[in-house]
Order: sequence, then C-alpha cells, then structure tokens
Amino acid sequence: MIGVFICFCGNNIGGYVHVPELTEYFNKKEGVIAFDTMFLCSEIGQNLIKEKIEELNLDSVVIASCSPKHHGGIFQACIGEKMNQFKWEFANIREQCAWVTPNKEEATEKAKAIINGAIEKAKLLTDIGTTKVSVTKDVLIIGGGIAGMHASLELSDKGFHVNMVEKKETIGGNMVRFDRIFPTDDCAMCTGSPLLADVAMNPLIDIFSLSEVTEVKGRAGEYIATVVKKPRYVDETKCTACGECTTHCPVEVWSEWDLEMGLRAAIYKPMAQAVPLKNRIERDSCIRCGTCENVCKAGAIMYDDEPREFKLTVGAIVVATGYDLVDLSNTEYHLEHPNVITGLQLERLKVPSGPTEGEILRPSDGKKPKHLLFVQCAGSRDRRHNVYCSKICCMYATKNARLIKAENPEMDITLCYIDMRTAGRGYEEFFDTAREMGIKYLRGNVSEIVPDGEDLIVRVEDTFANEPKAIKADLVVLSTGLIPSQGTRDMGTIIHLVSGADNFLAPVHVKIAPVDTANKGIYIAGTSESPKPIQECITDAGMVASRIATFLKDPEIEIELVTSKINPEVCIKCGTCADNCVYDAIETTGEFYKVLDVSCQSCGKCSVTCPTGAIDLSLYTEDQITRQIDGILASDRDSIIAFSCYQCGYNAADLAGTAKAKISPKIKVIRVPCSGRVTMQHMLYPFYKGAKGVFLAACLEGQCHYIDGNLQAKEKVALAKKSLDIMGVGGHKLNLFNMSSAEGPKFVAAAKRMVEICQ
Amino acid sequence: MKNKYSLFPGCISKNMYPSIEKSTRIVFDKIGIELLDHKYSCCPAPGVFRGYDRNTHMTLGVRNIVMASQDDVDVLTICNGCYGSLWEANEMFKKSKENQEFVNEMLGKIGLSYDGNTEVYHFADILHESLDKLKENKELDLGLRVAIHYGCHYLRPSAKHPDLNPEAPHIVEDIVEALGCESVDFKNKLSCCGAGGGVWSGAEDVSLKILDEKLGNVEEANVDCMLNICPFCHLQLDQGQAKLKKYKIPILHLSELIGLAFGVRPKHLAMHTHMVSTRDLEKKIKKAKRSKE
Amino acid sequence: MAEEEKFEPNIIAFTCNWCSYAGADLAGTSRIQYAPNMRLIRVMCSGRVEPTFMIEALQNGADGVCILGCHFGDCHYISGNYETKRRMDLMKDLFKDLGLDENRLMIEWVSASEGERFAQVVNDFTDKIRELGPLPEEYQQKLKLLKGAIEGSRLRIVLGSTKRAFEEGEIEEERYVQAMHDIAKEEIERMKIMEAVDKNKSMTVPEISEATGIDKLRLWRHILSLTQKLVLETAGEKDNYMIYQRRD
Amino acid sequence: MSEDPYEIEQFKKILEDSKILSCVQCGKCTAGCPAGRQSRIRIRELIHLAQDGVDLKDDPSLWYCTTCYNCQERCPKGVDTTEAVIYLRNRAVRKGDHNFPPLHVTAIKSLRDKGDGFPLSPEVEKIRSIIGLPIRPDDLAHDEKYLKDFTKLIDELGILKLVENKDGEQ
Repeated sequence: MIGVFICFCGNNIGGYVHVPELTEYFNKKEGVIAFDTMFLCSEIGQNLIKEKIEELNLDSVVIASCSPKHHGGIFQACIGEKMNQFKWEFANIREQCAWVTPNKEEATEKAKAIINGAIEKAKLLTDIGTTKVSVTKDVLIIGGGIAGMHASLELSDKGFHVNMVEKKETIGGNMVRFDRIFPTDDCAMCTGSPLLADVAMNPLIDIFSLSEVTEVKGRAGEYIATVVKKPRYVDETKCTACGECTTHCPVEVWSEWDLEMGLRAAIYKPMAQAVPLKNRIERDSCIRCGTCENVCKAGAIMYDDEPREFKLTVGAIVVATGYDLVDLSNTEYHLEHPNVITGLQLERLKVPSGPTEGEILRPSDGKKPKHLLFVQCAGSRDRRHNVYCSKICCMYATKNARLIKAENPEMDITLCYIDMRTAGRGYEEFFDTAREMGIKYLRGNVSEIVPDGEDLIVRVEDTFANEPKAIKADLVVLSTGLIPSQGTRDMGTIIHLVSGADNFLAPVHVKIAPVDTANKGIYIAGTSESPKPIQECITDAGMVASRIATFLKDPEIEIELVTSKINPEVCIKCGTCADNCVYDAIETTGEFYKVLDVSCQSCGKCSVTCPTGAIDLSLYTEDQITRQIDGILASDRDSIIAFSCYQCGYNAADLAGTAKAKISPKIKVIRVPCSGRVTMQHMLYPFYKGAKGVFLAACLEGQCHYIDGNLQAKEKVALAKKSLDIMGVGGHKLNLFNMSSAEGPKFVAAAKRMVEICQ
Repeated sequence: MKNKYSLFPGCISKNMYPSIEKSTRIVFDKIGIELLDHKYSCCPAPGVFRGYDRNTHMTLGVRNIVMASQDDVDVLTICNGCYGSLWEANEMFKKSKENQEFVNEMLGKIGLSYDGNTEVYHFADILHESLDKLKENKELDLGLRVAIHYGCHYLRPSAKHPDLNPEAPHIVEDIVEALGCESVDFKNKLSCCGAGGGVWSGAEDVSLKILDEKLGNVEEANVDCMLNICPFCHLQLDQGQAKLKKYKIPILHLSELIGLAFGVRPKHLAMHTHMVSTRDLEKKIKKAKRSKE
Repeated sequence: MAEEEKFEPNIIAFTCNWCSYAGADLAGTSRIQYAPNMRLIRVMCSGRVEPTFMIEALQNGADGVCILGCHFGDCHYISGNYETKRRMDLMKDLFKDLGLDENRLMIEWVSASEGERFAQVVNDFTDKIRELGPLPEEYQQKLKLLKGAIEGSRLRIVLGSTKRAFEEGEIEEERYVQAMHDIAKEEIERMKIMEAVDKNKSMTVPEISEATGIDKLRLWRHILSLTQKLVLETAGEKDNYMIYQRRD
Repeated sequence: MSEDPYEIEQFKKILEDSKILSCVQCGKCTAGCPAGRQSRIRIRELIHLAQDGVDLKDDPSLWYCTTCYNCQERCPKGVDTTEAVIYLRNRAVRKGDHNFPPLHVTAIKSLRDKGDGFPLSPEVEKIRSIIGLPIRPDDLAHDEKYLKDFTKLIDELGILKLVENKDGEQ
C-alpha cells in the first residue's frame, strides 16, 4: 500500500489545483490511499503522515507538495521516524505545477500525472542505509579578505585549525586599501590592521600567501586541496622587511596595489601592515641586476625560488575569493583617460599613507580638482555590463564625497545617479548630511564622458529639469560596478560550485541557506557570493564559522548511502565504470569491482556507461526512472518529459515557478542527480510510450557539478537524435538545454521551444 | 574574402558627388575586386522612408538586394545610409516570417522574390580586410593629419559588427595609418554630423547646429582634412560647411583619400567638385610627391 | 677666414693597454704620421672608461672624446669591450635626446698590429671634430645634467650590473638595455626638474613643466617618485596645484 | 477600424516591441543626444509619455531625431529607443500629423517617379562625363521597365497616399 499525502499549502497549491479532486482520484487507485491537509509541513501534517504509516503499515509514501529543495529535509526526517527515510518520493506540484499553470483544470490534470509518476516510482523504492565516516577538523579558507579573515578568527576561537590561502602577496583583501568605511567614517586600516595582526599571530591559523588552490578532491569531512605557492624570490624565514632592497632597486613601475596611482620597485611590499610582512620580487619588472641580493644583510634573496605544490587535508572549505571591478576602458566612460578613475583608485589617493599622502591630486598633472564628479551605476544596472545593482556604490561614493567636501569646502562636487539606494542602518542619515554639506546630487545617468584635453566634459541629463547638460570636470570618479574576481570564477570550476547568471557563486538557497553550497562542507562568504558592504561580509563570516562548527563538531558524520551498487552476477569486469568515475569511487581487486561508498558522489554516470547494466544508482535506478515515465504518460500521453539535473535544471524550473512564469502543462519534470544519469533508453522510451518530446535541462558547459556529466549527456543526446531520425520520430523532438540554477527564464524558454517543436 | 561584389553606389555618390563613385571604382579595380552594376533604386533613404513606413522601407530595400541576389553576389555599399538601410531591411526580412510573407507578396506583384541568402557589406570593412593590397598599391605616403568621421549608421546599432566596439572603433584608423596619414583625435569624435533621420531635409536649422558643434571640435584639432565613409555625411560636411560660412575644412570620402594615395590625380577624382576647396590639401600632397621623387 | 683663426680641436682618447695603446705604439715605431690633436689616456681595459670620464673631458676643454679598444672577442679581460660599447651606445643615445651631437663621441676597435688603422682612425675623427668646430658653450649646461644623471646611484647600479644580469640572471640583453636607456632618460629629466626647483626654490607642476619642457603627465610620475624618495616635499598650494620644494 | 494597429491602445503593444516598458527613466538617452543639445527633442520624455500611452502624434520634436542610435546603443535597459521614435513617426504620419517636413514629401515623390531620392541633374551628368563615368548610371532610374515596376510597387505599398492626404489637408 502506498500513501499519497497532498498539501494545499494554503492557497499556494489549493488556489490553483483541485486538491480534493486529486485525493478522490487517487483513492480510487488500487494499492493507493490518499490524504490531503492544509499544511503538510506543519506539525499536524507531519503527525498525519506518521500516524498513517503506522496505522496502515504503508510500504512507501508519496509527498505531493512544494519543491524538495524547500521541505525535503523535514519530510525525510518525519518519515524516517517510522520507516526507512528513503522510502518516499515527492511530487512537486507547487513550483512546477500550481505556480506555472494558470488554468486550474489543466493544473489539476498535470498534478495527477506528476503524482502518478511518483507513485509508480515509489513502488520500486527500497531501504537505503547510512554509514559513518571520520572528519578532519582542519578548515581551508580560500581568500584572505575581510570575510576570510573574520571567518578564520571565529573558527580559531572555536578551536579549529585554519589554513588560509591567499593569491596576493598579503592578506587583507580590498578593504585594507580603502581610506575610510561607511557609514561610520572609520579609518579602514585602523579597523583592518588589528585583524591582520590577530590573524598573523594566531597559532591556529597558517597563512599561505601568493598561493592558489588548483584542485579539490575527496568528500565532505575530508577534502584534499592541492595548493600551488608561487615563488616570492625572497626567503620568508629570513626577510625582515627592513626595506633596504626596495631603496636600492633601480626599477620603478606603477604599483598594482595602488592601482597605478603610485609607484613601486621590482622588490617591494605592498603596504607597511602586510601579512606576511615580507618583501617580494615581481619578476616581470625585475631586471635581475642583483642589487637587492648585494644589500640584503639577511641573505633572503632567492632568485632561483620555484613554485611549490602541496596538499592540505581539511574537513570543510570556505570560499571567500571576493570581487573585482568591471573594466570600463574603451567605453563611453573612457576609463583610459588619466583623469577618469575608479572609486577604488580614489581610495588609494585618499589614504594618508598612499602615493599622494591623502591629497586628491589628479593623475594627469597632480592638480587638485576644482570640479569633481562621481558617476554612479558605471557598469551596474546595465544590461551591457552587469544587470545587477552593485549595492555599495551609492554609499561609497557618498562617503568619499562627504570626506572630500569636509576637507575642501570650496570644491564643487557633483554626484550623478539614477536612484540613490541607501537602505541600511544609518545610511539614509548619512546621505541626508551629504546633501546638507553642499554636495550636488544630480538625477541623471551619465551618457558619455568626453575627454577635452586634460579635463572632461560629462554629458548628463538633469532629469528633473528635463534638460541635457555638459558639465566640465577636472576629475571624474566612476562608481564602478563589482564583478566576481578571477579567483571566484576559478573556484566555480575548480570546486564545481554553482554560479548564478551573474557569475557570482550561488548559495543553496539565497534566503534560507545563504552561505551553504550544494557541496556539503563547502561554504561561501563575502563578495564571492554577491556585492555587499563590509558588515554583511562579516555577518557571512560569522555564519560560516557557525555552520562549520556544527558540521565538524563530532569526530564522525553520517552519510547516506545513496550510492551506486554493482550486481556481481551481471558484471563482466570490463572496468568502464571505474575509468569513467571522476571521483575514483570504484576500485577493483582484479577479481571484482566495488563501489567505495564514502567516495561515491551519486551522479549515476557509471550506470549509463555500463554495457551490461550491472551497476545502478540507488534512488534513481534504471527501473525507477522508467516506471516514473510510465506513470506520467499513463496519466497524460501527450507529455513532454523534462529530465532536469538536481544541481541546475531542476532549480531553474523551481525558480520559474517562484517567478510565476507560464509553462505549458505538457512539460513534466523528472528529477535526476545529473544529466549524465539519463541513459539513451530513458531518452527514447517516452516516445515509445507516446510522449510528444523529451528534453534535458543540464548545467552550463564547464559548470557540471559532476565535472563532465552534461558533456556526456550531450553525446548521448546526439546519438539518440540520430536513432529518432532513423525511426522516423524526428531527432528534433529531443534536445538538451544548458542553464545555471539561477536561470529560471532559460527553463521557461526551453519549455516554450519544446512545445513549439513538438506541436 | 570574395573578389566580386555588386556595387551599390547610392543616390548621392551617383547623382551629387560622382567623385566618390569614380574613386571607389578606381580603388577596387586596383586591389583586384570586381564591382558589378545592378538596377538599383535609392536604398531608400532611411531617415525619410523608414520614418514614414517601416514596411515600405523594408520592401524597397529588399527589392534592391534581390537585384544582386539574382546574380548570386553580395551587395557592397559605400554609404552608411545605404548600408544601414539595406542591412536593416535584410535583418527585418530574415528575422520574421511575417515580414518574409509581406515582402514576397509585394515583390510578387512585380515578379520578384527573395530567399534571404544575400549579405550586405560596408566598403570600409572590405578595405580593412584588404590592408595588404592597399599598402601594395600605395604610391606615396600622404602625410596628412586626418580627422576621421565614422558616421552613425556604420557604428550603430552595433549588431551590424559584432567584433567592433562602437565606442572605440579602429577600422578606418588602421586604413588611414596604412596610407601614411595620421589619425587625429578630436572631441566627440564619434558623434553625429546632423544629417540623418530626415533632419537634413526636415529641420535644416537643427541639422546645421549639430554640424556646427562637430566642425568646431574638428577645427580645434588642427587637421588637413576630415575623412568620411558615407556620401550623405560627406554632403552634410561639405555643403553644410559652405552654408555655415565659418570653416574651411576639406572633406574627403575614404575612396578619395585612397585614390590620392594610389597616385591618382585629384582632378581625375573630380575633387574640384567639392564645395569646400581641397586646393591646400592637393598642394600638400604634391609636395609629398615631389619630396619622394 | 683668416689663417690664424683656423680651429684645431682638442681630443681625448682612452686607449686600452693591450690592443689600441699597443696599436698606437706600432704606429709610432712604424713612423706613421697622424694628426697631433689627440691626447691619449691609457687604461688597462676600454671597459674601465666610465661615462663620467667622457663628460669630464668635454667639460674641461675637449671637443671630442673617443674610446679605442680591442676587437670583439679579443678583449684581454674577456668582455670589457662589450661593456664599454653598451655604455657608449647609451651615451650617444642620451646625446641625441639632449640635442647634443653624438658624433663628438666615438668608439673604435684597434688591435696591437693595426698601426696604420690607428693613424687612420685618429685622422678621421680629428677631421670630423674639426668640421664640427669647437664645443659650443651651450653644451656645458646639458653636460652638467647628464653628469648628474650618470653619477646618480640608480644609473650607476644599472650600468654596473650588466654582466651579472646577463650571465647569472639570464635576462635578455635587449630588455636590459631598454631598461637602462629608460632609466637614464628618467634620471636626466629628474636632474632637470631638480635644477629648476632649486633655482626657483619652490614650484608647482605646471611651472616645472613650463621650465623643463617635460609633459605634465610624465612629470607627475616623476613628482610621485621624488616625493616618495623624500627628495621633494610639498610646501603649500597655489592655484589648485601643490607647491614642491627640495627636502632638506 | 477596430483592428487598426495604430490606434493608441493597440499601438502601445507595438511600442512594447521596442522594450519601452523596461525604461527606468535614467536619462542616459537624452544626455548623449546630439539633437537634444540643439533642439527640444527629449528621448527620455518621449519614452515616458509613450509608456503612459500619451498620444504623441503632434509632437514636432519627433522629427528632430537624426537616428544616430547613440541612445539605443547605450541604453542600460536595452530599450530600442531609436526604433521607438521611428514607430512614433510612422504613427504620426498615419494619424494626421501636421509636422512632417514638406521636403520629405518631395523626396518620396521623387523616389516614386524617378527611383532616387536625389535624382540626377544635368550639371552632374556633365561632371560624370568629364571624369570618365557613364553620363547616366546603369541603374533603375535609367531603365524604363524597371522604373515602371518600381512605381507600381510603391503604389502598392501606398506610402504616397499617407503623405498626399496630408498635403490635401494642408
């Protein structure tokens, strides 16, 4: 007997689907008993499920409610109290049915098909056990900016050993390059430097500067990260940072740390508070004259220093790799003009220890500007660059305008904006005083900055006066939009984290799990997730530390054995599965092959490639998926089956639902762990049963959570298309669409396209 | 690269500035690209006709393209207006089934039809691909200081040139430098000349004010001449300048400049038909020629 | 022109002990006649000749300076002539930059067996300098700048480290030479800047630019460096520009 | 008549093709408009009024746009501003606008009758022959059959009717 529990979810489902009709319908079905309730996730709902399992001795359960991404965990725990926690299947009739189907009749029919598919699959569910594995208590933090530093201190306070890997020559990140920080106008370095010192002195924190993570393997609780440390050409154990070398180095180039507002030698340290406080030779500008070696009393120069690779074993990872600025040179903003600078460059001019000792002196000739102009939304809220709002620019531009105005009351300061976004504690008050100080806020988006010799003409409309203006400025500051840093983008592929359409790393759930990723034990913090002010980075860091402390609190963690299993009777020992497994989870003794439960990541690619069908993935077995197809098509023959990977495609379909997009009721989603789990058989079988079309919603290429599952699926689809052509069905009715988990509209477009094709 | 195109000269170069048509034919002949003639009408002028009825504009544009498509050659334009017109008509046709049906129904009435398989090119792009050929045929380095005027409908909408940055193009700069000239930057270099959109014929005062701003910026840059890649801009810059009675900046179409670098005599290129005298420019070139000899 | 006013140049020649000096001796023993204008200064190796020597010669009455050394590959000290050639190239380059006639400097290779060639080289160079006439008075100002730059530690470090850089550092010669030239030009400009600042006690960027002819964008880079190196300091503000003065 | 796409309600739909609903009124369009500096055309305002469904057929500023596409190219929200202006002109012409310039009518008539907006003049014929070009180009204007077909095509398209009616009213 299978128990079907249908949720009204208030009006969320009940308003779009005839729930009582569904209950009645399934109650008539043999071997099925159905119940409905207002909120299945509530205590009442959960008690109902538990009661009925016991009372009716149910074999398995179908939960027809919201997306499993929401309350899947609650139902699993609830069912697990009374029977094996995996003996249930869900039917997502909220995000993927009720919310995307405006017609109530059609929605009800679609819900029937979805639930029917789930019932058929549920019939084949079996018990799945769990096992315990040990965890390493060490933590890896990638990125030594404000988020990384805070997380490392929090974690070390809780007794964890932290490895901090930083790409640059010093930790500190962007924040320690700022002059002051809003809304308190504190000196950034006064705030940052104690942190730098704490991290540097903390015996539980190991800092690896000039280092990058190049590979991450292993499993939650025991990740193995490969780190490459680039040569510093200075022996960190000997260098005392006395600066004798820098004084004598004949080379002089623009300093990256000062964003080309100041100069540095080929051997240098970026700032007096650098951690580690060691000099570094930058070999691209070094002319190898040997002077530093001659003058270094500590004998620290090592011209023959080489990259060093090492491995770190850690239980959890924090990705705090930060942001960069969008490049606006050769655009209408003309960043290539010396007197058009970014907000970050302005910070370097304002810093008292910076190249101009805190004086605002423009780069073309050192003039102190009379007319300073800030350009807001430069590269943000702009579909040609970044669609999103960079969140911090209104405030950081206002902060700098205020500080400069306070010191130079005679200076004419204009700030051109589209909308001032000053939401936050003390922010609006901050903005109020800025206007009262005499800073001009001009409501209009700058169209172009026209170089006029050393000066600039800024074309902007005063939208309140309906009048285009040409404002002459001698220095223009672009409040440049934020983009994920190169490191952040790299982590997307190295650790296989999911990125959003904006290329920032995406959390499991932007609201309810903002620092968790789909990879257990890997967390994101700070601006690698999205543009945000410093206090939010710190909040993230605290939350990450708390999440990790919870995750690593016991010496062992329980893992669920949703893994692949080999049937030795059918296995011909060809080794294809082992060759294909990117996690080295299949080992052989020569005699037989065996799946290593702790290493298996449950993608199911092995079952697809096995020539005899000897290996199969629990919870997504060959037969279970086939029966689910049967169930759906038995209810609605004209369906279009959408195999959606649980990392991206399924999430995109959920997002389309959250956005209340319209999707044809013909589209029926079948969840798979990875598009690589879908066999040719799965692609062809629905057509045999009368389906109108089949498509796969997979991750973007290069972003497969399981590395190459979507590429394998692509090959399979191409083959299956040929077969369909030969069979006369038409290969065009089978397609693969790539989308990130954040791209709801892409799923909608894919669904629409399929409906057009399959008419 | 193809070696045969259908030349779409456009009304202005045929009927008002034949010097442009002439120099274009000379230049393409020298670099070994054959130009065919077809029964073309006006493109039709985008400013006037598109503003009145988009469908008329599209249909008449496609009719022109059909002329070339019958001979299986692509269309080469030497005017931004013609380029914009024909490119837009072609795009509109290709993009929508509805448009295809409309156009072919209309063309059917005069026994024509179009399949959407012909492309429209701008001559500056083709010349840029032939930079080596230009250098081979160059007889002298002109040594002129040149203010380049791109003209809007070449640069924008930028979908025409996926590889070109409409805020920092370098196509014409590359050509000008290959001819031994210096491209001189000036204020608001990429802005409009004021002629397009039917404003030239519809609101002359506005049109001339825009031109005045543009020429004022060029004057500040102290150049030998202003270069364009569009006869309509050419018309505006040359005739409009005469109307403004303020400036004396010789105006050259790119084909004319290349013709001069190829050693063709200015008279032969009919440069004396320009409103703004090119005599000072010619003197400078003569001097360059003499010093070479 | 009157006969007695005919110009006879003073020329200083640095000759290396092993080749060119011996070549001069051979010319003598062979009784080969050559112009009497040249005064030889014997050095052990042409690589010993510092750029400062040449400038000092010109500052003290010479109209032309030449270095005579061994042919490439024959240097008694293996690479001394390569070193001196690089320095001479730099000097000629800087002469050109400063608007001085680089033909007043010469480098030639004369072996111990080339007595005749020695005489020829001496005659040719003497003729050339005679043609150029006496060293113009306005050279002195620029030579002073050049000497200041050349004697500065930054350029001395670069000039003195070539062998190390090529042989141990394995850096491409072209890149190193480029860096050397760039640094030399920078240092000359800085001498100009400091000269102007010292003369006027304190100046702003537009004033220095006006006085030195250095483009403001480039000048600003110098100012950033000179303030960072504590050579210059600010002393108030004028017309929206900082005033700079030498730091004591 | 209820099907007339140029009636204001339906026309709003046409304009939505130019994505005008995405406009946030930032003013980037007007700020960089070369015509706006010299006349009273304000693209942002036009888009705003069009969003609201205001009938713009009598706004003379519609005819000051030089279609330079600066605004469209730079629009941060991807609004096809220049296309929207062209649609607005199309509608103004149909809905009895009195502002479109008389020289445009001349050009349209010239195109119908002679195949070119700028027809060939005797002076230029002379220049052509002097510089060695054929006196008359080998084009549609100088081929009777093609020109006849062309005139027929324009008449079928009916553009002349749009402006002739106007002439009558004036």
